[in-house]
Amino acid sequence: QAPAPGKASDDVVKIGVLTDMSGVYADYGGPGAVTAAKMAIEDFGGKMFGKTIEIVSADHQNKADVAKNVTQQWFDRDKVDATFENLNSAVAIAVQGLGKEKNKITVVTGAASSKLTNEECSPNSGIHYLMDTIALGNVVGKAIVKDGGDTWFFLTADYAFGHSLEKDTGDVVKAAGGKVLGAVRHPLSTSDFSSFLLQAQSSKAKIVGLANAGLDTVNSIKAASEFGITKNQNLAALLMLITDVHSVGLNTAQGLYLTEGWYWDMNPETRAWAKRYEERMKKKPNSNHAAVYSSVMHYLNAVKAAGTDDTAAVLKKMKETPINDMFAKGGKIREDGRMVHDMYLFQVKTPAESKAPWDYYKLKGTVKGDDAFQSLAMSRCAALKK
Amino acid sequence: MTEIFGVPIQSLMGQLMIGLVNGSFYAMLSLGLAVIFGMLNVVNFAHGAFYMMGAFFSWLLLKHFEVNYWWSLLLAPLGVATVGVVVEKTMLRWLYQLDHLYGLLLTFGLALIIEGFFRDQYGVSGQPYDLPDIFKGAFDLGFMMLPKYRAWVIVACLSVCLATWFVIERTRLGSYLRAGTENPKLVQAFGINVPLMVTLTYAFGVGLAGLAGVLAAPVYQVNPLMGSNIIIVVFAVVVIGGMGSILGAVVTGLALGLIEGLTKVFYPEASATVVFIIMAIVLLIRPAGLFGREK
Amino acid sequence: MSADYILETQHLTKAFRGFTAVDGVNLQIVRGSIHALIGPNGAGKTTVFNLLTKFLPVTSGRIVYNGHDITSEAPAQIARRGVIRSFQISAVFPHLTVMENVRVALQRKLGTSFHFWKSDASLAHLNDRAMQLLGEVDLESFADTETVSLPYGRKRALEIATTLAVDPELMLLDEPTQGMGHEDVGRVVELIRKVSANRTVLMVEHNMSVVANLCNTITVLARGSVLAEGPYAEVSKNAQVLEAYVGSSEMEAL
Amino acid sequence: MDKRTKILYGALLLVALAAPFVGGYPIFLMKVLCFALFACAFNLLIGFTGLLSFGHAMFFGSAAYFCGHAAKAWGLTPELAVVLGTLGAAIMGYFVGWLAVRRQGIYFAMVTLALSQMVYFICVQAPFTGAEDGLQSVPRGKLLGLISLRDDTAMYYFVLAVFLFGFYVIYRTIHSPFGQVLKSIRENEPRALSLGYDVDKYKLLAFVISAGLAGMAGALKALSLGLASLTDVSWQMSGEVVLMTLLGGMGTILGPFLGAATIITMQNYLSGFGSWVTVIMGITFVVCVLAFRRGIVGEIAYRLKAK
Amino acid sequence: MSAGWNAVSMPTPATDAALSISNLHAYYGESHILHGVSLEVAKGELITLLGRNGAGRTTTLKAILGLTGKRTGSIKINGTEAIGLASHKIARLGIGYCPEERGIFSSLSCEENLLLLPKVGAGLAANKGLSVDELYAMFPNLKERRTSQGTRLSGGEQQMLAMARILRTGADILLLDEITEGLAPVIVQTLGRVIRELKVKGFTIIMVEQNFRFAAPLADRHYVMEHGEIAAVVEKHELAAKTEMLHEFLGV
Ligand SMILES: Nc1ncnc2c1ncn2[C@@H]1O[C@H](COP(=O)(O)OP(=O)(O)OP(=O)(O)O)[C@@H](O)[C@H]1O
Ligand SMILES: Nc1ncnc2c1ncn2[C@@H]1O[C@H](COP(=O)(O)OP(=O)(O)OP(=O)(O)O)[C@@H](O)[C@H]1O
Ligand SMILES: [Mg+2]
Ligand SMILES: [Mg+2]
Repeated sequence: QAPAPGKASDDVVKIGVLTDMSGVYADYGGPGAVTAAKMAIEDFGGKMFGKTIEIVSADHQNKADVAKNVTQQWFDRDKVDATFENLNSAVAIAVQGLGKEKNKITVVTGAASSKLTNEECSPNSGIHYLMDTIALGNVVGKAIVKDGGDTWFFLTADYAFGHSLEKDTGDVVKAAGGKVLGAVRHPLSTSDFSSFLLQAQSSKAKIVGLANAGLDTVNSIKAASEFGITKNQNLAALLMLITDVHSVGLNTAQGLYLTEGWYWDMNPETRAWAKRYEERMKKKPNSNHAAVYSSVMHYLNAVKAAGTDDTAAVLKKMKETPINDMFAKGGKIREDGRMVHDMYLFQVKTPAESKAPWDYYKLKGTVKGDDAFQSLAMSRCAALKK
Repeated sequence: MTEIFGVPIQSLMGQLMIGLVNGSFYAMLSLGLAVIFGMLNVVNFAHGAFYMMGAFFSWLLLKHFEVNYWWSLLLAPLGVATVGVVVEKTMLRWLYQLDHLYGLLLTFGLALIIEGFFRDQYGVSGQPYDLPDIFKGAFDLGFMMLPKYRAWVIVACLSVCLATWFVIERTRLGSYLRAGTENPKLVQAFGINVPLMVTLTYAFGVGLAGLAGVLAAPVYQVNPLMGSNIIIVVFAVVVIGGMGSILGAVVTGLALGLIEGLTKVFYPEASATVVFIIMAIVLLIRPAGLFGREK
Repeated sequence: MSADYILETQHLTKAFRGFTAVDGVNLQIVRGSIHALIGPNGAGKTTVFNLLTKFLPVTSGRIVYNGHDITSEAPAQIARRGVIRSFQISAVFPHLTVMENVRVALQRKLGTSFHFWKSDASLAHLNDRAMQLLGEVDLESFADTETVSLPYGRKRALEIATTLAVDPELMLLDEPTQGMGHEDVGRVVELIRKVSANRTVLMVEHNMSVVANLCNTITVLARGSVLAEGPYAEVSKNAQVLEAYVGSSEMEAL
Repeated sequence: MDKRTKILYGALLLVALAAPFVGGYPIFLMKVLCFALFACAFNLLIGFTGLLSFGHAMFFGSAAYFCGHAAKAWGLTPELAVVLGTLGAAIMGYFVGWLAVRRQGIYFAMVTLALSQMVYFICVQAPFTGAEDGLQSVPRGKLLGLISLRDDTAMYYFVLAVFLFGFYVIYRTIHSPFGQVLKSIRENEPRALSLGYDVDKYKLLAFVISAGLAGMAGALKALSLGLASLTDVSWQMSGEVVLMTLLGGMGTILGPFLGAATIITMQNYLSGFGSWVTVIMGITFVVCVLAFRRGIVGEIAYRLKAK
Repeated sequence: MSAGWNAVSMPTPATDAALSISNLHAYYGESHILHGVSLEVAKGELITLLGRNGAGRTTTLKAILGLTGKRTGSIKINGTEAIGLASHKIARLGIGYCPEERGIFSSLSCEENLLLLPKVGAGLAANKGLSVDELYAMFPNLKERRTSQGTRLSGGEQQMLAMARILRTGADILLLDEITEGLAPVIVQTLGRVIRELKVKGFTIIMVEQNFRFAAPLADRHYVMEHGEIAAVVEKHELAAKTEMLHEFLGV
């Protein structure tokens, strides 16, 4: 029984923002993500079909089972129509899986696992909005090799995520004519990277690729600077966030290459939005916050256009409509749920170059969305093959 | 170039040197644990949290009061020790009559509180603490660059450990401590102010952890999780060495740092587990630990 | 003639880091006898007990029990062979009731001690036997008391009852009367006499009147080696013993 | 069991049976049951054997992975997957216990903690655990190949049945000849040894039973939430089960159940508080240890007795 | 029974008392062990506490030092009220304690055990505590085993050590609990001699003894305890007359 046009299934449009409020990624998502979502609702006008748009948020503590529990209650009892953010890949996969089962829209921004549009894909309910590991490798790999960094050594976190990041990037490097000299695998959450870096150093590779994330990346960068590795070699962080750069400090991070989907200081539009955000949060937004804003706005527009909050109808609208806002230009949501948009290669400024707080990056290159993300033909998404 | 199993001997030396640095931290932390365990019969689960607190105090001192590294080296451990005094006087004190397990449980709770508090205040992504200027740069040892700061860490840790060992095994205060360890009530009945001694011992033990934290701040990230990451490894070190002896704690700590360093070269995949594997082997052949005394 | 001996040690030796506490001791315990091990403090008596029950590993020498070499067996194994010891310092299960203390010991013989799927009601039929044992040491009225709250002497009595419960072939008693009042001592002596009827007892004791009263054979240890051996009448006149142990010739006085 | 206890157990059973119909949210109820079983299994060690295992998450979590993998990759029916998880954990328990019973008291706690951390690292690297992403979308499958458990209420009754079985095993063990020996070992180990009990073997068996049941809880959890993740093997999880047991009352039969229910509820309501959840858990720990060592059930029992 | 106590102790002037206890109650947790014990010991006196097992003799000594649980009443040591003091402060009023279970420290060598105790109390003018050499002369066994770990000494050696170490501290009130327990006769004789010497030197001694034959010739006065109370007081000169009664109390 399709709901009458112009009316939400249960009278209200209600969205959920599930994020890490207190853990490792709290700066990346956290309260900032909730604020971004609220900004989107306000900018939209706050009402849909005459009723106030509602928003709920929760902390998943980076635990997939907490995330699943909360989302399940949202869907089952609290009549939430769509969830956003869903940072951290375990959480993202769990939530997307649940969305598939319950037929509710789930939009992932913060997590980078490419499984979301491959093995674990859910073309009829899930959207992966920001970057994924394949794009990260693609951008860094291609751009750096082009820039002359043609010999690589990887410092890889020893678990599935690290392995795939290493492999994907390695393939890109080789395809671009570069060489991979070797790799060393370090355990997850290592506090001391010096001995791995010594191995990287003796490889004499021009680029040391950091196929790890979070604290591991931060600690490797610190150790690299301490051991003087950055004098002769360049570091390329495959997944590094602006908050990580902030905590390492420019002194240590300067010269580092990294990929991002968005940066606050790219154009007047981004700066304007960042300013509004900063007024509320007293901090600069990062790419994830911008993506949450953009995705919520896109969702609301689609509901309005579809005249219903019915999942299939809304999703269809979301995929039909291109995304043109401060976050992305000409972005489009593909059949497999992948939101394709341009990606950027940045280099971290030296302390001298940085004029203001959070003035950290210089743009080194832009990679078109279709080149950055995995092509649909390569996708391992089983549901698409049918 | 000479090689051992395909690894140039020089880079091997470098790795050993680094292993020694990690070993120094293990040594200092397990020493503090051993001292506290000795006197209070408490396995101080919060040890990692105090280590983290030491690092944070030095960072806070720098940030808010522009206190430099050297003063931090003194003030931060004192601050941590003060917290230790409060903890001992208000909480641990009530547990001595009970099974040792309660001490472990209480300090586990404390560790959660401290970690949660710092997480809430300062986030999880970590804060940078710059090297003091005189330690910038490295010694060129020919086969490797040994960062000056790392060399200092080794020297500082070893001196502190030796001093502690001397005080406990060779001085009168030490024999009070050892006797108090066994039968505090009786020692008190002989006229020694045991409650004060216990408080100070705890303060000293966690102060050591705090000092390790300050030493670690420039090397690692100042991070609320840094304590819980290291403490379990230190527990394994303690099981391997046995808590029976001070010297044992130090030697085992250093040795395991070295072994871990070697593993990182030859089989890095296992470097997170090697300490635990060694622990299992030691349990098989010497259940009391390498330096432990069987009761 | 080892057949007469329930337990024999050959050159039993225990060295602690350079200090030899037990030095080549040859003991021969006649089946059915009450054998006393006496000697000055530090002679190594408790250590011998610890060696016999394998609470300490033997440095060298052999222990032969009922013709089997048990030198390398584990403590529980030796206990199951029927060698049960008491401790110099009382050893009870403080938070079990007095009755349960005895029953735990009785229970072993049932062979169901690993049966976690059985109800403990299956142990109820042991209660009578347990009461009987408690009766022998005058503890019936305490059967349901938690053991911690017993006075010391009672705890020692309970310990003997528990030891009896496993029906040992050879009982090793380490100073069973230590810390007891006089009337208790008399009772314990009678008890030991009674239970020794069909078993062998090896005991360490400082109370000479107890030894004189009970024991068939006495071995005197001094500095880890056997100084003298024989019946009370003989040993008590041995000049060496008098000098090492009693310090004067008035043994009767103490 | 006296009459009052019987009535109490009966009433509890009725509540459990009726819960989904009187507004209980089945997912939440299942979670409570899983953790209650976990805590009861843990309590068998600490409360009745005096062994504090600070690494019980390794059994809980590994079994969750075993069961999840069996159900997902091999398509095993739920009951078989749970059996497999339980057995897997029990076998692990055998090896871990074999090492750990060599040390006593506080060392035992540290050894188990360290070994569980090793298991954690292995789970991070092992191919079938999905590392950080976890083992996701575990299917609940059909009970005995017939009855679909997709429906939450159906699943709830399956969980309840398994829980009751596990609880019965624990109850039986405590009140068995074996349980008596365990208590005596807790009280005075050398004496038990001198009476001919091979104490290490008894401890080991207790450890294996406890590990197996913890595994059963983990397996159930993997099925009912459809997910096994690193959280389940982490040391924080080991700490949580200790807290549940401590709060409910160590060495009491119903305590761990109540403790688990309390903590899970608390976590549910406090999830908005961010890092303060950790702080509040920590404070609960401290308060329990300092002022409330008997735990909820222990305290009630004590008050009743005192009257 | 307190009438008996009054009768004998009133003549002793209170100021001269090294130790004066009145109406002492002591508890272990919830159990009430001492029910109003009163006794008085003049400087230089040696008294014994006799009684059956569990009569509360050890508890009396522990209560003096504050080693029991809760306690009430009054304990005056050399005129200072000690009931509210922490144990280490009580010890510093000049008390040496030789516990029933000896309390030798296993992590300390024999000699470290001997040297462990701090000097306490003002001490008698004549008594600065015995020197280590004097002590070794008194107990040659200890000298022989001086480097071995405390609890690796035999029971008897430990007893000697426990006795020896309090003589070093300068304490002038000694609380001795069953020091002959488990000792070979030859050592018991040595101890008897030592105690006699100490008495001559002016020490105040309170002895708990099971071994009445050992205690009888040494003591000035015997207190018989029963169920946590003083049941009778027997002066040295009354011994012969009251043997009957003692036997009844002690079950000899
Ligand atoms: N720590 C304790 N907790 C509870 N009760 C105790 C404790 N220590 C002793 N008691 C009890 O106090 C009473 C007096 O004991 P105490 O040790 O003073 O006796 P005693 O006269 O010295 O006898 P003994 O010959 O056994 O040494 C006994 O009933 C004993 O059971
Ligand atoms: N674990 C040990 N390590 C080193 N020496 C020990 C150990 N146990 C006992 N000894 C030493 O062995 C000797 C014999 O001790 P043991 O306890 O057997 O004496 P004992 O004959 O039982 O004396 P007592 O009658 O005083 O109890 C003593 O000198 C003691 O110091
Ligand atoms: Mg002995
Ligand atoms: Mg006594």
